[in-house]
Amino acid sequence: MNNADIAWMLVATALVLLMTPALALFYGGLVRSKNSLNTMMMSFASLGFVGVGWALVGYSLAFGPGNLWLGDLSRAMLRGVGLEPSGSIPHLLFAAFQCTFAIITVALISGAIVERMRFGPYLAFLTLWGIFVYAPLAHWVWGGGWLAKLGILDFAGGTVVHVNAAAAALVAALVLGPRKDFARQAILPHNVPFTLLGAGLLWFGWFGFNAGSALGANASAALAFCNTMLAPAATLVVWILLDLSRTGRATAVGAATGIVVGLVAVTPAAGYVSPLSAILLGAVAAFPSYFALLWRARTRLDDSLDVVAAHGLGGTVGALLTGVLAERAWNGGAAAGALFGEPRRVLVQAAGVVAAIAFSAGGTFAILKLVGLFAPLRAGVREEGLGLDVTQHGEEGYTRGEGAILVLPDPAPAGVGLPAPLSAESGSA
Amino acid sequence: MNNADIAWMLVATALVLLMTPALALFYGGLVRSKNSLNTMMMSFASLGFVGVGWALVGYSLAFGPGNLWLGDLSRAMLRGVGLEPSGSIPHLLFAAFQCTFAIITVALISGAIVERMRFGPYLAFLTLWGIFVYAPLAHWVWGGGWLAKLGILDFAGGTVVHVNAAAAALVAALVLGPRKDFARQAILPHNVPFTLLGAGLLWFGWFGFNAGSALGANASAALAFCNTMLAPAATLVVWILLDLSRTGRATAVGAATGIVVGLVAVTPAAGYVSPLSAILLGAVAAFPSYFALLWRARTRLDDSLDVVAAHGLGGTVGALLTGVLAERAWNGGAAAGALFGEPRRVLVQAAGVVAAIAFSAGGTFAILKLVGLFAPLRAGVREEGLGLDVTQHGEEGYTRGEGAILVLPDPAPAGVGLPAPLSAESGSA
Amino acid sequence: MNNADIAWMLVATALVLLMTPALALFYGGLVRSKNSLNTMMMSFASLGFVGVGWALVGYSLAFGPGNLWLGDLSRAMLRGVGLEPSGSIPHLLFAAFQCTFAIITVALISGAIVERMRFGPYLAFLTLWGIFVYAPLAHWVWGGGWLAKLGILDFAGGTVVHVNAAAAALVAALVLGPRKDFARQAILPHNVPFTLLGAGLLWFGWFGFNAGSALGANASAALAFCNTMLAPAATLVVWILLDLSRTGRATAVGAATGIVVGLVAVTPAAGYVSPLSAILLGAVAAFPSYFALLWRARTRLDDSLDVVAAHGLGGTVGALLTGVLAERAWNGGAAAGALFGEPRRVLVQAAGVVAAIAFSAGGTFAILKLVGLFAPLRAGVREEGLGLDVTQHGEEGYTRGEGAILVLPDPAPAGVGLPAPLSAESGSA
Amino acid sequence: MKLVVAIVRPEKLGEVLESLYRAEVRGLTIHRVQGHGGEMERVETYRGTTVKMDLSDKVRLEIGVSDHFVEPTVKAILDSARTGDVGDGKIFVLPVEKVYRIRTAEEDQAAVTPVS
Amino acid sequence: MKLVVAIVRPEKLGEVLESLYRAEVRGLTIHRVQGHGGEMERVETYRGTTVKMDLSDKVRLEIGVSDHFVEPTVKAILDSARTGDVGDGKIFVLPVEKVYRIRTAEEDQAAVTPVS
Amino acid sequence: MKLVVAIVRPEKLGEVLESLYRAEVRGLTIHRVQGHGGEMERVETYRGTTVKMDLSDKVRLEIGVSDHFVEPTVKAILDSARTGDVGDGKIFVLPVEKVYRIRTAEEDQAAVTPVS
Ligand SMILES: Nc1ncnc2c1ncn2[C@@H]1O[C@H](COP(=O)(O)OP(=O)(O)O)[C@@H](O)[C@H]1O
Ligand SMILES: Nc1ncnc2c1ncn2[C@@H]1O[C@H](COP(=O)(O)OP(=O)(O)O)[C@@H](O)[C@H]1O
Ligand SMILES: Nc1ncnc2c1ncn2[C@@H]1O[C@H](COP(=O)(O)OP(=O)(O)O)[C@@H](O)[C@H]1O
Repeated sequence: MNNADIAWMLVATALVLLMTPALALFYGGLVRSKNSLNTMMMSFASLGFVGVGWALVGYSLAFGPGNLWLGDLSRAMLRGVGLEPSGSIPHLLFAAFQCTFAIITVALISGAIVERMRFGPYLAFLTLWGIFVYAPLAHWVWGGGWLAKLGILDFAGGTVVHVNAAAAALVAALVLGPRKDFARQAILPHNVPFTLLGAGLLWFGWFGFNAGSALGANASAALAFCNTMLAPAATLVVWILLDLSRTGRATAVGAATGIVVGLVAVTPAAGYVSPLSAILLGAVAAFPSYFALLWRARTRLDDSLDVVAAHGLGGTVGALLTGVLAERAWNGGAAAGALFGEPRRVLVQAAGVVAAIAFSAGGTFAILKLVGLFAPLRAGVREEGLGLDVTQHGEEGYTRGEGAILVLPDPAPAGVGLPAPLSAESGSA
Repeated sequence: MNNADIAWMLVATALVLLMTPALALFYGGLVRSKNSLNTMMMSFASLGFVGVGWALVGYSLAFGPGNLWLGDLSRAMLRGVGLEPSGSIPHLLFAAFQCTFAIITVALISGAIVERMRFGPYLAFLTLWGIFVYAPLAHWVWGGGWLAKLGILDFAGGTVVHVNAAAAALVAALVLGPRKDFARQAILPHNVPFTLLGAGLLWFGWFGFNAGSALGANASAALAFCNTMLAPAATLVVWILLDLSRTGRATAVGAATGIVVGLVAVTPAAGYVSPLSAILLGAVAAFPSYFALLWRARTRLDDSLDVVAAHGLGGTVGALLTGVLAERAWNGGAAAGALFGEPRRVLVQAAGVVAAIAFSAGGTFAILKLVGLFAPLRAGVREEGLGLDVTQHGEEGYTRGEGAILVLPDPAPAGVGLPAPLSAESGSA
Repeated sequence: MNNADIAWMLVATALVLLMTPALALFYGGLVRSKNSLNTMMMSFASLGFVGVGWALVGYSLAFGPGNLWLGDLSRAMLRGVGLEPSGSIPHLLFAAFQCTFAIITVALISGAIVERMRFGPYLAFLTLWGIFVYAPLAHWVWGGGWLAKLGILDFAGGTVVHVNAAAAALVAALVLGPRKDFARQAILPHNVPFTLLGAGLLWFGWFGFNAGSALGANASAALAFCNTMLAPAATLVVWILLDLSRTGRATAVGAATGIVVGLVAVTPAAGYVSPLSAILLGAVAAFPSYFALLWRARTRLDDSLDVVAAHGLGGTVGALLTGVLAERAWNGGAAAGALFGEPRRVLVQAAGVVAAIAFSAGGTFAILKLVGLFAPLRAGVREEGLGLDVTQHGEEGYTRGEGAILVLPDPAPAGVGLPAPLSAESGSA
Repeated sequence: MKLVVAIVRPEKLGEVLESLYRAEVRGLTIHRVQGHGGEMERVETYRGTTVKMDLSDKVRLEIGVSDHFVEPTVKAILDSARTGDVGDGKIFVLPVEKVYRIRTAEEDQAAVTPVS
Repeated sequence: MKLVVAIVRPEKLGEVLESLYRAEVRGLTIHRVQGHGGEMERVETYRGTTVKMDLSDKVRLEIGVSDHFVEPTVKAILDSARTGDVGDGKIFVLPVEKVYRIRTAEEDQAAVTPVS
Repeated sequence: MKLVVAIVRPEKLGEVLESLYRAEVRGLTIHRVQGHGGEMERVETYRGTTVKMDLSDKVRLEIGVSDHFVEPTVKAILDSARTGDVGDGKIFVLPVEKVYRIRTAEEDQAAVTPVS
């Protein structure tokens, strides 16, 4: 084991874990204040349910030996996952690092279905999805599955995380249907500074995501790190210029979105392409997402926070361009893209994307339908009107306490009541 | 010295430092907006006063040679604390790491006494407490004191930090007495998204707290890290399920609380127990805190942000379960708990908790009474009504500037006035 | 190459990158809500435009061989900047680390000109400034330029970053002129909790800034780290005491400001002075900035968020005191200050500050005038009245959606419309 | 001159405004209020604290109109703000003694005629 | 029909509402306002900027009542909102010409009678 | 007794308050509102969603004055709130039947006389 690699992977894991609260903030700012808590809780819940699910089953399905399609249950309940080395770090740390990926992937989906899904069914959905959709796909690409054998390049999860989440998001948005106000009323972000801060924290966390995927503090991590800085910078520049050229005004929501798109796009490529290619990739990736966002709003598809446009398209562009721009000189001889002599790469990449979409869409549909058998997925119209914070969580994001009447509980039974203050300070004004 | 250990401990220290602003946010969101700044300042002040106090005196009292009860003053003003190794990292870095623990511990107490304590006396209290309560207790457990000799297991401060802070919180809440509106009016959190973000940042920082307590980038750190991820995840799951089963609605404030409770509970155990035990421990720890929170609100005890229920009970459960679940196979042979052959352990753990409570309660009471001799501790009723932001800090958290009349200062004396703008751009519209 | 140094520098770079969103929050909280997004975007834009500019040209001008005054273009477009070692880390990582410095420096300037500058011209200004002012000055001090030869001590950028940004801020404030409401109406911070959180995140990021400037996980980093903790703690204590002694009330905005001033002041000194000196330096640095802030408000200088008082004075005090307090025993024999035998040091430090001010002021003036030839720099009076969020970005920070009328786009052309929801769940209440 | 004061549901505001524009009402002022009426209370829980929220969010519109305009204005609101559930709100018509348009210091009638 | 408009201290709102319910007032609308009267100003400081805040937070209640209900309503407020210190607020009683209940389009009297 | 209700631009509030103080008006209540009148709409864009914002921020002042005080009060507002651009706002003068000062339960006239 290598101490330095451990040091870096500890940090990287913490950084990826932070991405989920950051996503909660990013998404939370984009919805109406009456749904702010529900939206944030959709991400926070993943920290619990997917985290525990990963330890109990998910890790084994993804990284247990198994076959080309699925890991086995030999690692269930973290059996045999201890402090012995896996590569140059403790096996357990590797499992923890991968756990944070599962958590954030599931949380990403929620962006498509905010402001309308009942929370109980959502919990069931996210737990099942983390185990039955995320884990198998992770196995295909990173756990020695068939896509790995095909030679897919996915440095940090363009396909496993982003394309996967986006396909699920699309299906979930279709299954749930649009919000009642969608395309009828203006639905505006209630706190754009939250969204900007969320984007900033996501970027910060993403360094752990991409550079941590090198699994050590080595040159590959340095390359992935640097690309994770440059690609979104380029996307941001292009996004702002597109905004300016289209309307003359550079939006802050757009800037936050551009950063995320650039981060998504560089995810599969981070450790495979040169820094200059990363800039190019980031710049190119702005276009499809930018115009897809505009186009989506004209359709009946209520992918509310545009998971498909940002993560689906960003992830696809990233995956394909990885197959174009990968350079052996930069990735330690691992692989070359179409531009550098291996045109076949792009096809493998495309196959990966298509497979991920198909599997994820199917699995998502099945899980939603299954959960829907037991309880309605959608909040009622009136609940949607009141907001999901009150109806699902019994709380409001921001209260001033006006007109709130304290429901006095029965006083604690005699004997257990606490003594009156010991002091005479009170009310000394 | 080991470079990699230095790298990790630099990061861990920064992470723990971040916990104090995160706590400020967590607490700040839970109070009424008229007290938001005061509440946040109660944590931020600790960064200054306890930080400096630690360098000047606290570190020496805690980690100076001394006797079983207290360190001596040989390290006061950081004398002899330089770049020479302490373990595998520079001594100074060790002192800095420990400093961040002192800071956050004191800040934790403030949750019990928000919205009513005058700020000047609070500053005196926190400075004294950091030196005369925190430092000795740290010495007992980590500085070679009597609890260390007894063999107490406290990986990252369940007793030193959390039980200690909670005991102080209880006493401070009793000494100060309840807020004037307590149990009379509904006192609601003004910004729950802040609280959620605070919980997210606390979790992030807590990786430094627990895994940093391994004092190096080694297998123990990896174990502590992983447990710090799994235990709160389990607590969160249980908390949400408890909420759902009790009221049908999973609260966001509850989720944030559950995360913190899980983090607290795993703190003493982090490097001693297996990951599966950590999940168990996290799940179990949810129950006492959950019901204590409900029960406390029915009493006259205005431990306003429930420091006792979250940190006191969480810390106690964690400390005891460490004595039950510790496994030599996981902690490098350091210690085994009751379940793994050393039933005596639990008694030592219990002794540690009791000692910490007694000492902390006594010390806190003495310091508050002492400070109270010089100035009233409590804001007046009218100040409480107006809010402590205006009355203690002369500011409001959120202003729109309506009806604010600029008090024009006397213009700066002739000669020092700055030249008018150099430009003719102004007002070019 | 040293793995551990790579691990630390990966983290340090991420930390410094986070400072820019943190600054956005810090600044964003201090302005009126109608300008909150514009203010934040002034920082976020730097992440894109300065980041890309650095990769394409800036890095080469700063760290390319060149002469005493400027680097050459041999490293433009990161030519020759690869994974080969530079010191003990990959060259590319070094370039990335330095990139984050350029980004934050430019963002700092924006504090002086918030709430009135048109966004297009601002983008031009910041891009040019990053290349033509920041890069040369970085070359002088860190790239082997004339100030380096003179023996200037600037551990992490007191002169290159803070004095430089402050001089530019002063000129920009003068060129743009005061806001229309300045000194006429009360202009109050709209969200002080954001500012406090921003200060907390800045402190966190600053550990990367200062301790990262050791370029490795070594004793020098540990010293810089510790000083970055203690100096601002001391400044914070003094600031609060000054507030209390002047008005009896310790302000939260003051606390946030004090933290930043302490961080700025310790920046040039971090790896050169003893921890006790750092405390002293932090305490001393509070005074000039504290009183300058008070004084500035009485003048006609609308350096809106007091970049000069905080970063200019803080940076100057830090630079000079570095020349006084540097100790060979602590900095590995690198240099001694006036107090420790080398009185000449202070003069070199002063020369550095003066040179930085002169160059930065001149360059800033030239760039602003140049940009002003192509487009007016200032928003019109009416735009200023409405707020720059609406007029420059077409958005508001916080909306409730009242009276917002959806502009329905032409429906997407037939055939591309998406199918209606697949489900019958909708509206099941 | 009258002042029409209406309390409506926030989710209906869009429709009410549209309906008012169609009725050629060109000037009005609104703000968020909270109302208590026959609506059900909501229960919220924050840790151990349970509260009944017996105020619901509403929007208050204030519209100065000349006398013969009162009827169509009221009608426009009645038509657009109704859901039929308890909580739809109220309209009050208040007498006004004088109106001024600040921009021109015009009085009465003239003050509420659209600019055009 | 009258409209009772009251400006009260926010910290007294709870008691006022209770007192009104006891007086059988079932419908009302409130919102946050800021008032200036004889209260002391607060001084605030933000860096070098010192400001006098001469507006204090208040809550405004608006209650439509039938004529014979005016007295008990006013009394309920007077009784519950008083602290005796400057700044307790004012009550204005305005004439109302017409009231409509939006849900049913009922007019006047009927419009403010509780549902039940 | 009258109630003077004025809608003004937020950026003019400072001047209006000053002007009122100079006119010896000592008591008033204000709050933020949003108004629609002849002002230009603002267009905002959030990702693919484009909206017209046709409400602008305004401040509403409510001032209870005795009859002979109405004129100077209105004048003070008219003088200070005008910019001459569309959107300056309106003033409504409403009749009031009764006023109470809560602190003392004084009625009418006495209720709006400054404390001094
Ligand atoms: N007497 C009243 N005075 C002022 N506002 C009222 C009055 N009665 C009702 N309202 C307002 O109208 C809203 C709906 O009234 P409510 O009586 O619940 O419904 P409905 O009119 O459908 O019976 C309340 O929330 C409140 O804002
Ligand atoms: N003439 C007035 N018109 C409207 N509101 C008023 C008037 N006078 C006072 N108020 C409101 O009543 C509140 C308290 O009034 P004030 O005169 O300070 O106290 P008191 O009524 O106890 O003398 C003020 O803050 C303001 O909101
Ligand atoms: N009829 C009205 N009733 C209530 N408020 C009105 C009315 N007309 C205008 N207002 C308010 O006055 C503001 C300015 O009115 P507007 O007609 O745009 O300007 P002007 O008075 O300069 O022509 C509006 O934003 C609105 O708040």
